[in-house]
Amino acid sequence: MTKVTFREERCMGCELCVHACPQRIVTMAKHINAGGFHPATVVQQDKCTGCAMCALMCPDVVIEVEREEKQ
Amino acid sequence: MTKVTFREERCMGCELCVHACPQRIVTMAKHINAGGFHPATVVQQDKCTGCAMCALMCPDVVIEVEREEKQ
Amino acid sequence: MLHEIIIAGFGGQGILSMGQLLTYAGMIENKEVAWLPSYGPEMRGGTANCAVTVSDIPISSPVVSEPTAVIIMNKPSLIKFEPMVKPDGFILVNSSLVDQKVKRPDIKVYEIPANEIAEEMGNSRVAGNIMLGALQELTGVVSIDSMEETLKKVLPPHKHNLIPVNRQALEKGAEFVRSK
Amino acid sequence: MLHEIIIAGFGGQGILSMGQLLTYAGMIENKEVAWLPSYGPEMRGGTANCAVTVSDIPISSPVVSEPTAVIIMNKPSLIKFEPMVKPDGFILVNSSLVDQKVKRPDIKVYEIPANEIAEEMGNSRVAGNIMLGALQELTGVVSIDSMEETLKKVLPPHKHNLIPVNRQALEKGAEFVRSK
Amino acid sequence: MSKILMKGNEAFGEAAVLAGCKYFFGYPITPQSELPHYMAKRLPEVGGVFLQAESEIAAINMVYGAAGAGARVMTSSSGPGISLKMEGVSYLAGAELPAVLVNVVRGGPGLGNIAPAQSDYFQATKGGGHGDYRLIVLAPSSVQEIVDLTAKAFDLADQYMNPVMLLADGILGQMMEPVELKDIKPNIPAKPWAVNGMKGRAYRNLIVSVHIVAEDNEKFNLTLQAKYDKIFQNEVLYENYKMDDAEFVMVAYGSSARLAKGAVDKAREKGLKVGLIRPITLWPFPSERLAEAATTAKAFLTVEMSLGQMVEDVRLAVNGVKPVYLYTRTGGMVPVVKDIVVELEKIVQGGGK
Amino acid sequence: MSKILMKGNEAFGEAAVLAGCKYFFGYPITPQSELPHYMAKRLPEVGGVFLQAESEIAAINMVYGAAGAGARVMTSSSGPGISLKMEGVSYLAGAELPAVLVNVVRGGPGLGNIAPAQSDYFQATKGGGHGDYRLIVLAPSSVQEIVDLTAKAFDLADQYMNPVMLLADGILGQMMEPVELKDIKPNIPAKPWAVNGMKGRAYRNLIVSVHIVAEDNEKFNLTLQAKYDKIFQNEVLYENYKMDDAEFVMVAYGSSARLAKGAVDKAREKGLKVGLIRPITLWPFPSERLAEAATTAKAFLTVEMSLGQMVEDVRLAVNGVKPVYLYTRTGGMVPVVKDIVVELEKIVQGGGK
Amino acid sequence: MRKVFSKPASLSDKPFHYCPGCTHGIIHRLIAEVIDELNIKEEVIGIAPIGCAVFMYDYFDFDFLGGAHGRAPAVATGVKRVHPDKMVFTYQGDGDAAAIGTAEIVHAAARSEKITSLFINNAIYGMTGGQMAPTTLLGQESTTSPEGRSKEMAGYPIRLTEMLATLEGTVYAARVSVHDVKHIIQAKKVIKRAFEIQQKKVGFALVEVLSTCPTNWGLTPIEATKWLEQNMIPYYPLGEIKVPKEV
Amino acid sequence: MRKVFSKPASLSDKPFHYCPGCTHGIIHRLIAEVIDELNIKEEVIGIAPIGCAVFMYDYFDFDFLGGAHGRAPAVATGVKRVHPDKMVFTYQGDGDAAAIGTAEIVHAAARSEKITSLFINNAIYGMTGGQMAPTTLLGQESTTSPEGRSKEMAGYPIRLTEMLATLEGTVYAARVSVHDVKHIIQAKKVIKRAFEIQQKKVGFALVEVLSTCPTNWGLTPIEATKWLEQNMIPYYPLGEIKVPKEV
Ligand SMILES: Cc1ncc(C[n+]2csc(CCOP(=O)(O)OP(=O)(O)O)c2C)c(N)n1
Ligand SMILES: Cc1ncc(C[n+]2csc(CCOP(=O)(O)OP(=O)(O)O)c2C)c(N)n1
Ligand code: SF4
Ligand code: SF4
Ligand code: SF4
Ligand code: SF4
Ligand code: SF4
Ligand code: SF4
Ligand SMILES: [Mg+2]
Ligand SMILES: [Mg+2]
Repeated sequence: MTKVTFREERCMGCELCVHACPQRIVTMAKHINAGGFHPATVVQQDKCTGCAMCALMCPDVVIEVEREEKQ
Repeated sequence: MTKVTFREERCMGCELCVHACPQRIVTMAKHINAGGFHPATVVQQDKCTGCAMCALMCPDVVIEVEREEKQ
Repeated sequence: MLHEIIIAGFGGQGILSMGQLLTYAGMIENKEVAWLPSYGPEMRGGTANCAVTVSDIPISSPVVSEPTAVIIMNKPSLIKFEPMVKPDGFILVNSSLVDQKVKRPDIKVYEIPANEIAEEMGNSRVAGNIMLGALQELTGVVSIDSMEETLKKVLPPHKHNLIPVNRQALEKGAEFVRSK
Repeated sequence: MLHEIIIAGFGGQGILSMGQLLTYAGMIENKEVAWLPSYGPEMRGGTANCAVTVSDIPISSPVVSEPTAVIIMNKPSLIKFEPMVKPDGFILVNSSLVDQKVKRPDIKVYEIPANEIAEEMGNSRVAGNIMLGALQELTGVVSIDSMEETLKKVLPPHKHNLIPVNRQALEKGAEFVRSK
Repeated sequence: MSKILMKGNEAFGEAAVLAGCKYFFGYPITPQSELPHYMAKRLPEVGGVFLQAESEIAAINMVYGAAGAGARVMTSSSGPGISLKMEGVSYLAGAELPAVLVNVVRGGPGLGNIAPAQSDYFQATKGGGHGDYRLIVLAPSSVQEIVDLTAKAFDLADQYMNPVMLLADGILGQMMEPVELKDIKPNIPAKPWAVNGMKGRAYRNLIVSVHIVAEDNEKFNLTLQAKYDKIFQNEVLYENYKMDDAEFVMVAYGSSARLAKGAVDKAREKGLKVGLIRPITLWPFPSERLAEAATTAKAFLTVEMSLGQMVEDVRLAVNGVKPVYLYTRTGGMVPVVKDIVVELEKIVQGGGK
Repeated sequence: MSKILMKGNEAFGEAAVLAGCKYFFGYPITPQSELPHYMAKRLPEVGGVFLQAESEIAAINMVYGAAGAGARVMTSSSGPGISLKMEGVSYLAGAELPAVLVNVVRGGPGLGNIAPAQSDYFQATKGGGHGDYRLIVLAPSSVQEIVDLTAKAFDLADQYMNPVMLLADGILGQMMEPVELKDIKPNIPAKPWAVNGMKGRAYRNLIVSVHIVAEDNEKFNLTLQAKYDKIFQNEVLYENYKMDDAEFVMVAYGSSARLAKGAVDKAREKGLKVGLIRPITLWPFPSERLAEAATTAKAFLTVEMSLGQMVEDVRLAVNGVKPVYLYTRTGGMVPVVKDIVVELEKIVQGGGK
Repeated sequence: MRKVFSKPASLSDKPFHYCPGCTHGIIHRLIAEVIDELNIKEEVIGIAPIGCAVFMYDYFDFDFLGGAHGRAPAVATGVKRVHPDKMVFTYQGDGDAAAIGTAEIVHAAARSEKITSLFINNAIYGMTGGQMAPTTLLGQESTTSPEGRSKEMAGYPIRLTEMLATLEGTVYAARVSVHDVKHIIQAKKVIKRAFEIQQKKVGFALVEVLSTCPTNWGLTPIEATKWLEQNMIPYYPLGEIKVPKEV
Repeated sequence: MRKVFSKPASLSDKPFHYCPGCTHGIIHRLIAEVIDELNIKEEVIGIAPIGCAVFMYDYFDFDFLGGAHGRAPAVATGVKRVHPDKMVFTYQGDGDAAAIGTAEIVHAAARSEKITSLFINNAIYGMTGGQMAPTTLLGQESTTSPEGRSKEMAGYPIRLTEMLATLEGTVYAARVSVHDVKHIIQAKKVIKRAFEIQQKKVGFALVEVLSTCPTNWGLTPIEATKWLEQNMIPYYPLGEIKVPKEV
């Protein structure tokens, strides 16, 4: 299981994560955040592989990625 | 015939011409010029080949070299 | 009359051009005018605002500390400028973008859903002109004709086709506040 | 007493050290002293001079414009400093190096063939000390003992062997002018 | 000629071009960058050269070269960038080269900020560089005056063979106002002293600022002094605003003079007999005008966007004859008309500081 | 402790070392180069670092770094080199960092020459850099005072978190006099604000000079002003020389003060009641002392090695109460005692300029 | 759940003020990660530039010093000479390092100051409004080269890293990019190496990072990463240019 | 009698003020000879440095401009941009060009200013009293490296010409020496070439000339020429480092 979390209020809507995600599951939300941007978000969490490509690309450290600890 | 002339009053006695002359005919005079230096001079003009090595080396443009015009 | 107007919003909303349009139109009407942008660190990705002064007599200060009217294009600007408006002055809020209400009872408040009106018109870019149209209707600072004249002068020829829709937007804005 | 002394000559003649020797000796005698070199463009390959002030009371100006005594070690210095000497002051000329005569009638002139005396002593380097010895004899600015004392303090130990010849030179200089 | 709407920074540029300035060397810094931007576009149109230097130091030395080569040339900067030019400015003054420098002052010291300020007054008028030299310092207070004084700056520079500084601030640089580009015409004298190769000249030209012999340098400095005296006699500029019956005299220049004018009007509405003397040349400073005013005025109030710099020149001019008060905002803050009026009221009632 | 004979430039260095200065960053320039030479030899002996920078600009910024890192640090220069440091000086003042700068003034402007001068007074005291800031400026007039004031400079710098300038000139830098290196002891306060890595600290340290919001920058400038006021109240230094019954007061500092003293003595021999006030701190300037003297004196004569700079501060202090005359030599020339006396006689007889 | 990726500890929690998609932020994060991994947060002293990153000290939680435009290498020298055992790094834009600060970075390199120098090349002056930088490419438009940079007028873009690599004092010189994830990973390795070299006191270590400026390039963030790849990398080739033998 | 050697016409008759045996004088003469041979005396504008050659304008009989220490390339840029058809050259010492003026010469090169730049490397600051220059050799004593230059404290001597040759704008870069007649003859050829390149408007042409400073090296003039040969040339190899294709 993996979890990718976006600190939405920090997102500047640059879309770099959208292009970085190999699963193509990051999209831009319709709504606008406090900064006036459409924030990035992942809807299909289940398709996420936890590769963290999105997070590595994000210039604003918006994204956190977690993965189930393997024994 | 060649002629090598030293503008004695400009000579700073550095001796670079002495070492540059392949004929070893440049020497330092005993007397002191207005600047307080022993000026360079050539005594055996006849041995001078007019090669101008002394003049090329002189930092103070003291030396003029002339040679008989060949036809 | 001395009009001291502040236009404020996000960078990228064309705030500075709105101010320039007003200023130029004032000049065409042979009024004394001055335009002063904020150029501080808030520029980058943040807020932008400019002060426009239109007057019948020489302008002493281009710095507007007590505006006679403000146009508000985002929420941070409302927070910043509401307290500064001169008692009895105008505050025009683009309610498409600002959900907060004006609190001061001593100023004249107009909420104008400029983006919605613009989209109705089929051109989301003219929200600013709708606000300007409303302002001119309320304050008479400059005429719509002068603003159209300005566009003719400052737009390059290949953009002159945009003038009619811009004029229409000015009129829509005027209409909207007239109908209130 | 206020001694304002200028020592002047070519760079490389040890002019500045001569002045320092005098100054240091004055300090040893608990007098007020100051030493000021010329440091202008004339330094390079050209002339050098320094001003030494030795006084019983605090020194107002280290700049000497009217010397009570000058030591002249080359011709350009004679030309430059002869006019400045205080009436009744001393001018000590190293006549081994300067052929020109002093013209002023109102100052005390001493021609000292310092290089020749030095070479007689077998050490051409002490010409400066011969001049200093003469100066002290004439003006009493500092004692020869203090100058010797100074050399002991400022010379590094491995050069202390030079002190006797230096002292001798001071005495020779003194002798020379005494014998005049 | 009809009016056009121009930003102050651009007005500097356009006026310079009209005055025959074909060379601009600069380095970007807020709040003056629109000036180099403008020149980058404009100069190639008139066959001139805009060159972005690697630093303000390089820029001022390029100016030195171009001025020495006989051209009308300009540079501009602000705050830290102006400080970096100080060595070069001293060299320009020392070599007696004509050049025009624009300082769009921002808040200091150090990095400070980019807001409008007047805290470089001392640096401009007393000499931020080394040695006894003076810049001619002109302080416009509107975009129109930016145009007029820029043209004048080039003429003064050539006439007196002296660098001229145009001292503005963030407000003046950034604001737009209508301007008339009257008939500014390049009025460039012959420059037989310029280094441009000896061809056609019987003598060679040499431009340096060194006088290694102290006597020579003193002589040179005294000729500079004589030139400065002449400038002081001939070139003082100021504006009187409602001074005819003024009992209280404000002194302010540039942007703060506009606010001071507003305050004069407001104060007059309240019945206070207030006027304004606005120095247009900061150096030469209108000391005589102030001394004269001191004979009739009751008190002076200097308004500045600094901790108080010009006030020293005001005090020197008034010379103890009447009290001189000071009202300032600094660090990028701008005085507010009504606060000035409050200060005026205090002074009228015998307070002030 | 017994006296030793020292050159002024070296005395700066030795006193700095004794005061605990372990870092020196500089760039050669006449007439101060003996100071870096001395430091190049001396600092390694005490485990310090002498580094010749690639320029005066690099040097002042190295000073900025070392001061920020918590060290006692010095730099020195003259003329053009000091001008190049002006941006950095404004940054030091803006970041409130303690550092000591030596300016051994030479003749200007431009390249000028290397002879002694006092024509950087304005630059030092009014601010050659941008923004509202002040240096503490100390003006020794003997080699002994170079020693004493250098030690004091480091203490003042640390106490007030402000750069301090020692303003000398070619004479003072080049001359030798006996000095006592009294018991100067490093008296270095703790510097919990220094950047030296967070280890052992719960907070991180930050040193900058930026206050991008104008309100903040104004607040900062006002705290600077408050600090400057405090310095003005507490740190003014001057010497009275034969002032008890003086009717004519000379004002002079540094080398020219020595000549002025000579002139006082000569004038007294002629029966003129002349005294000297010698400012030791040029900023803060001893304005109060002068104002006080103005109540009893008949006239003032400022003696300077410049076209006349300090005279403005004298006039500001005297505030029109008594005439202030000026006698100057400039461009590297040094006033002559008897000429000063002639000037004094003129003033006594009602002349002077 | 194990954090695969989260904010490094050396970063403060303050949001960056950079424009959307500006890669200054990525570089900041990489620095923080390296400092965390080397466990040197308590030893490190950062020198902030003047440029868009002027406020970078707000984003890090360790000691910082901000000096004048271009002078960071001199400031760092002052700090490092006082604290030779601490870790000092500079972070400079291309205007800061390759224009106004040319002399300072050249001489810090020549002296082989034992600091880590990060050089952020975005081929433009970001902060002041998109003027030409010494690294602006030929033909590239900017507010001071409105018709595109011409070599006749403004000369050639400077390859600062190659130039500095010719100096003996430069012991490590490399160029990386952060326009995509692969290069970001590579960039971090190189930055880490540059810090490790400082730990070993070998000498001056320089890393040039190619970075985007969507705002002044007039491109979207995505377009900007492509523009960097297609235009900058060919002129500014990536890789380690100089590696010390000892490391 | 035909003159085999006499004072070139572009030299004035004023005696040099240099120390005995200082090779600044030789370089001056070579410049004058080249200017005479190219017949450009009426076109040429010299930019004097600050350094021992500060008064060089006294020795030449054509237009001269003297600016601030290190800034000659910027001053030359100002002149050349105003008079693109005139011949502009700079003459800078190693302190002037390689220390305080680093940024200016780097950027004049990067911009490929069409000037001729002479760089006189005597491994010392002559004028101000023998301080360490950026080009002072390791171990070499100077008034600011009294124990000899140590690489730990002061880093490595800069090979400015090699560094500048990495820039595309530098079209010609060469190093010559004037310590003996053979090299003097060679030096003149190279200097001439650097002027010819300017005539052809190719770009920035740089000639480094190794020169002696007997005074501050503490050697006799003869010893100084030997010291140069034995110590400087190994570290600063002679030759043409970069030659434009077109020439
Ligand atoms: C002395 C000085 N000159 C100019 C400036 C204005 N200035 C601030 S940042 C900058 C250039 C920034 O460009 P760069 O270094 O490339 O950084 P970027 O913003 O692109 O990251 C300039 C010119 C200044 N602050 N100080
Ligand atoms: C801004 C400035 N800093 C310092 C100086 C002092 N200065 C004059 S020449 C010089 C160095 C000269 O060395 P170099 O360039 O190598 O020339 P050289 O005398 O060896 O021929 C220095 C530091 C100055 N004139 N201006
Ligand atoms: S962690 Fe990988 S798969 Fe998951 S959203 Fe991010 S980029 Fe896509
Ligand atoms: S990369 Fe970061 S800032 Fe950009 S859209 Fe994605 S989450 Fe937002
Ligand atoms: S010309 Fe040749 S042979 Fe004659 S003196 Fe000179 S070097 Fe000797
Ligand atoms: S080289 Fe010239 S200056 Fe030197 S000794 Fe010979 S003639 Fe004299
Ligand atoms: S201007 Fe450019 S470099 Fe600066 S923050 Fe914006 S995108 Fe980044
Ligand atoms: S100091 Fe050195 S470089 Fe200068 S003139 Fe003398 S020998 Fe030549
Ligand atoms: Mg950049
Ligand atoms: Mg040299």
